[in-house]
Amino acid sequence: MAATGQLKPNQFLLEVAGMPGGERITACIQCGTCSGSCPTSYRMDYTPRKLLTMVRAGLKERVLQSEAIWLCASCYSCSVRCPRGVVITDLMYALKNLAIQQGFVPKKAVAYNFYSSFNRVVEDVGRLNERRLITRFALKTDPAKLIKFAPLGLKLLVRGRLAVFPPSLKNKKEFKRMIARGKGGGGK
Amino acid sequence: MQEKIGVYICHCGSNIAATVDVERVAKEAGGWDQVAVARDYKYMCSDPGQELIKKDIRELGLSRVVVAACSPRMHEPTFRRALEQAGINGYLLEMANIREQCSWISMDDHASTAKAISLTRAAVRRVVHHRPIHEREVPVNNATMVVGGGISGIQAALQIAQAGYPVYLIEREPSIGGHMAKFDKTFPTMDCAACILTPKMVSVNQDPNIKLLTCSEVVHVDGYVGNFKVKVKKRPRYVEEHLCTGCGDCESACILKGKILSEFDMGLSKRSAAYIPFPQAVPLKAVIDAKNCLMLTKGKCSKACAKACQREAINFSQQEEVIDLEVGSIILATGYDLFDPTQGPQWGYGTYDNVLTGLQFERMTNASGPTQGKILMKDGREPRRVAIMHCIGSRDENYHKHCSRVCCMSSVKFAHLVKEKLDAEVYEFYIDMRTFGKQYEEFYNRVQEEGVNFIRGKAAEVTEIDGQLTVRAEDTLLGAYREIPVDMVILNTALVPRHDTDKVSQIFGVSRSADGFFLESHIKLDPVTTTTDGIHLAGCCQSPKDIPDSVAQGSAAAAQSLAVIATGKVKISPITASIDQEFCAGCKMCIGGCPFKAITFNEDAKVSTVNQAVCKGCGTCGAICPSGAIAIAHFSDQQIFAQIEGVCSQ
Amino acid sequence: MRYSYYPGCSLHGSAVDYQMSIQACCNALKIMLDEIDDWNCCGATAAASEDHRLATLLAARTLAKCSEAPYPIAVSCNACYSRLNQVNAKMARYPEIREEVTAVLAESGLMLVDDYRVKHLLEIFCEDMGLDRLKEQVSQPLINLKVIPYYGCQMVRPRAYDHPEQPTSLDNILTTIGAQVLPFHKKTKCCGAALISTNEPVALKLVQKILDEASQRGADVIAVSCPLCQMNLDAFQDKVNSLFGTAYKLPVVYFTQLVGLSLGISVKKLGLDRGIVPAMPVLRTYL
Amino acid sequence: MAKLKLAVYWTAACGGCDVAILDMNERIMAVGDACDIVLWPLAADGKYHHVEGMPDHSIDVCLFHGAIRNSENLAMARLLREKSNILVSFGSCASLGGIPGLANFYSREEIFRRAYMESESTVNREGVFPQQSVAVPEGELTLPEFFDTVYTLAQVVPVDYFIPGCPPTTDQIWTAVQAVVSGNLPPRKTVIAGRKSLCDECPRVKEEKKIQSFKRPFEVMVDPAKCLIEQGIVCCGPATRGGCGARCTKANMPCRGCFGPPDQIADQGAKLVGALASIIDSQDPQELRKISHLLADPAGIFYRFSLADSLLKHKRKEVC
Repeated sequence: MAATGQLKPNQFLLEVAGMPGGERITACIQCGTCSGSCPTSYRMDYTPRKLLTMVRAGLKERVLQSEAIWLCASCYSCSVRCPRGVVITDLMYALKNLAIQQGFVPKKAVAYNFYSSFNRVVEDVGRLNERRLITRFALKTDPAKLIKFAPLGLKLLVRGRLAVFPPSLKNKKEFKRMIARGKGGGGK
Repeated sequence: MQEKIGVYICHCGSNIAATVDVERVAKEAGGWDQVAVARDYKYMCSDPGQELIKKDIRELGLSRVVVAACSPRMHEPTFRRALEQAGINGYLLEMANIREQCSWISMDDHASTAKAISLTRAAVRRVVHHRPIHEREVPVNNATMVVGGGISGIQAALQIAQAGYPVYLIEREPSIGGHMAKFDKTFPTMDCAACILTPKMVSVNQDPNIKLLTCSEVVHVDGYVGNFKVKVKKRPRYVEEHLCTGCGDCESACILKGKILSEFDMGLSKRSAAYIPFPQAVPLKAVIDAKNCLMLTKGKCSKACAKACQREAINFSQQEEVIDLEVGSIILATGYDLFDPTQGPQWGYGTYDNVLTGLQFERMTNASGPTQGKILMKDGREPRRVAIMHCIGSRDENYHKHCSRVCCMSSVKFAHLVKEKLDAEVYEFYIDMRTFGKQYEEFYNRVQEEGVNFIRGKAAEVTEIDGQLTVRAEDTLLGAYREIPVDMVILNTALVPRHDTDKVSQIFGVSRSADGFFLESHIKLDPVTTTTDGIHLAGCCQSPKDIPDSVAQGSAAAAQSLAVIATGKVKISPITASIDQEFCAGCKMCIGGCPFKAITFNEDAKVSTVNQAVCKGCGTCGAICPSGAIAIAHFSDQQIFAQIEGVCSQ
Repeated sequence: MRYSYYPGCSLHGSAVDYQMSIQACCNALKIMLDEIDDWNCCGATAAASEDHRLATLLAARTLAKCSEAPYPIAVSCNACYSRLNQVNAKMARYPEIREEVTAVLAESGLMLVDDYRVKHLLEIFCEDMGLDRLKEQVSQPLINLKVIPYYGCQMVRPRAYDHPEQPTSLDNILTTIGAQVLPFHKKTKCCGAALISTNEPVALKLVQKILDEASQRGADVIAVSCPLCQMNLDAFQDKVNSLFGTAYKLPVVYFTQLVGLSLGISVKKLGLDRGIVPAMPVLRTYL
Repeated sequence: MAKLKLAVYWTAACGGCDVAILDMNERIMAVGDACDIVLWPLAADGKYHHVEGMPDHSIDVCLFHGAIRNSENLAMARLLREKSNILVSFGSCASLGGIPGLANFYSREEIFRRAYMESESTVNREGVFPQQSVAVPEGELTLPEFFDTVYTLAQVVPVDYFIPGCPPTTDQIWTAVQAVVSGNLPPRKTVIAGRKSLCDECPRVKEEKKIQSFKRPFEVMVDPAKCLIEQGIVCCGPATRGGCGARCTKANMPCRGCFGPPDQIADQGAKLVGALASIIDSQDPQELRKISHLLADPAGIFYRFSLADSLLKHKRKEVC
């Protein structure tokens, strides 16, 4: 027998629709233009279109644990072509935010660790320091990466493309304080 | 003077009563000055509702009536009639709109009720100042002008002509036939388009009641229902129609033969500068293309066409002429344009040779088309795999939001034609399959059985992978991304409003809906008339349609025009402006302000006067007149001030 | 012409050659770039992926640093351009977020104005300066140099100055300096820069497709307008070759390096000797 | 026949109306022959108690000029109404509010601040403002109450006839005097002036109107034969009652509207705005805005004499 009990509002849908970029999720007509435009959808466990309909079905765990959201390259092809004006790229960002905030990402997940290493370096000195990023990222995931990166690093160094004295902000303390005040609950 | 006013508050089912406390409105109104009775009722517009008013007029001797209900556009005529049936002038009525402007726009019961009371009070204050006024009747010109000679215009013209009345059929192109003349087969029965269209085109030519003007465009419309005055600009054909036999000798002789892209073949073939538009053209007369003809552009040519013409029909000195027509009603059947797919480079049109539009494919499969009906790639080979893409420019906020209605069926038709003519794989990419018409679903089922691959997913992109044309899409039923290699792509493009719809809407004084097509009076109950009396719509200028619907609307528009003719006269609203000669000081401010050119100046009396037959009662002149000499019947300052006071007082 | 200039982190690091060529070109073309005082990282895709508040704040802080300058903001990196532009638009669209950010910035003595004009260098060259003026300055037209114009994604999407599918600004600049611009379908296809550290195989496949069409079309060089595209297409060519068994050897240069060359600026000043795949062999004829 | 008893009184006005009476030249003698002047502060002395002592309806005709600005004006209006058989609202100030009525664009507080604090010639370091009552060693001194709003005479007491004009023409005054003396009176409430708007008697040639810009008279070489509005000059004639003989437009100056609107117009300024706005020759909103900004002081132009008597009446009060 079909479910006849009291209908629960789809909290997950409300949550996603409430994030910046999530507003138009209910406008999707499931045409698949996004997936057809996406350069990485061929590798996704769920295509972008399917993720949208899964959010609308309230399948929170499956969506936030999917690999697909981490394969988005932020190229916005889907967003400019969507016939219903859904900014799918921003929706992907929203899903990644939720996945991190609510602990759906495995500790060793590569993408998550790269983003968080990047952000911690930026939060620390205000600008990106490529050497610190690689070091931090490798230690979090696989220290062997350091060795793999070495040849490229060397080539860049020889061509003067690795900063010897990486730049940082004048008033780092003030910057850090501001970031701590303004950022959300995601990055710890 | 003391009036006896009856006030009637309508529930409109729950449309009004759900947010407005109608009983309270009636109770309040009952206590107002000069109100003899105030009632609320479930449906005022129903027969018992109207009967209630009539009974009160007869029994209580009401002298004025206020109905608080929907927009006056909806039911003002209904209640006016009720008043007249009860023996008092229909213009002693005032409506308060407590639905569209009140109950529908608020969820707040308290505020809605308060507003409904205010609006009703305003109507009561105003109605006191109403005076009986009378509609006038003017005779009707029994000729009709049909603008556009596509299938719906042809249908409308033929029906009116059959009824025995004169018709002017105005066509911009050198031949009538419209888009349908370019088609190969028509769904769902797969009749040949020419076989069913040509007889009608020939009838147009032969019917003595139809005067066909080709190469012509309407440039100005004046007047009003029953009595329109129209100016038509007729471009020169450079061929004397009464001499030309359509033999085609000029076409063969033209030194530009095979040099100019044929618009009829959608650029897939080339023609001469002197040419016959297509073999079944009506009128079957040659025309000279003024944009390309060397004689007409450069003044230098050996004039091989003129020499070849044995009837000496070619006349380079023809000039543009302006023809004045007088007609009683007008049918707009100006059709549609097809969306230009180069707006979306991702579809590859204009980039890749073998990406065609649907209309190009129609020409290609047509036996009289550029390839004699063979489906061929640019290199002359037959395609082994063909993709058909739906919704190109339709259902897309980046281009046009509306569904073009015909593309699902024409796409299925294309698939069938490919299957019929070639041993090829067909992939059809759709969002939703909308086959809603009579025998349409059956046709879809038949083509499914022919082995067409229907893929539910909009094709996102046409690209080249390793030299192979490839369609990228998601098969949404599989939930998988796919790249499908094909040899040919057919883009089924949106039906969009004509590029010059804006200009045409201004000439005829008709409005447009949000999608850009012409706006009908009522989307459901009056899809053929416009808000301008006597101007009717037929075919795709109102919204995208297939052939059966276009024909049906052509007939419906003809019926509307015949109804105007049949009565022999039209009623003209008495709500018009008039100028009090006592007060007009002759400053001439009003004259330029009238959008209908209804005001003229009497140089002897030094005063302006309004032509009542032309005046639409818009009120512009009344607002302009600085000396207060212009009054609009039913909208005097007194009436308006009383209404404002009614809204503002507590 | 004067701008508040936002170089972005890469231009002080791995894209120092882009920075050198921008400086040299803009000096020659009388475009004044005032580097924004104490600017910070735009957050790129990383901040937005983890925490939209952090991402907004990072871009907003840099925007706020420009509040008092009356000039438009010039950006050289596609990703930075996209971030600043989008956060600028977001401030207008979401009043609650704007309020939040305004409060945090205020504590550091910064304030936001209503709307910032954020412009990519390509727009500045094509619209503000105008290509006629560039043409007048060209002393060494790059005749016969076959160039692929590669825009990448974030320069043109989601909504920006040029067409999101088939942009033309870079084409026009390259044509103006005398180069032969090759038709290129993958002008705006993603190079996978955002994935190169997180999913290398997927990213390399994207790089390979771009290099493939470029080499099939017979390109001498690929011209880019973004440090991330440059790094991805240039530094990872070796890896692509070993993974796909190909032998691409396509120099990937910044458009400003080519413009500089056409203006007669020296190789050293343009950093043209700093590419991983050396560009000098094909460019030598234009010195 | 006994001589008619005539009173002339002056409230918020410039006094020009009195001068207009004197301007009748030798005809003033005829007035003197026909009337006993019982009150005329300009020409003869008179005190409040003299008027108060008159029996009711003992004055045959009272020419009352000036607007009602303060409590003294109001008291005199009421008093003279009681004492007079025929009360004539004389001149634009009494009939329409006139120039004093333009003060209705400001509140009493704003007027006092400007007059007693901010005006360039004022030094008032202590910030002293007029008080209605002040105690001095000699006793209490009082001043009339200054109202927040300027009223027309007809707004405070019933009026029998109106003679508009700033000032009324001598011909109008003579017509009125003749009517009273002969006892051949028009219906009550009649405005003694023209019925149509000024354009009717203005001799300038009028064409269909389209204007590209607004100009002030000194900015153009005025064509003496052509309608001024067609030359871009804002002329209030179209919405102003005629009867003055178009003296201004005949002298190449635009009508300023001193006769007020003809009977059938409710609001002179609004009518002028509506009329002029619809003859600007442009469809472009930006251009329209630009052209309309060429009008210097639109409120002052369109409501110069009629603000107090208009539908607008007063500056909008801030309601919170």
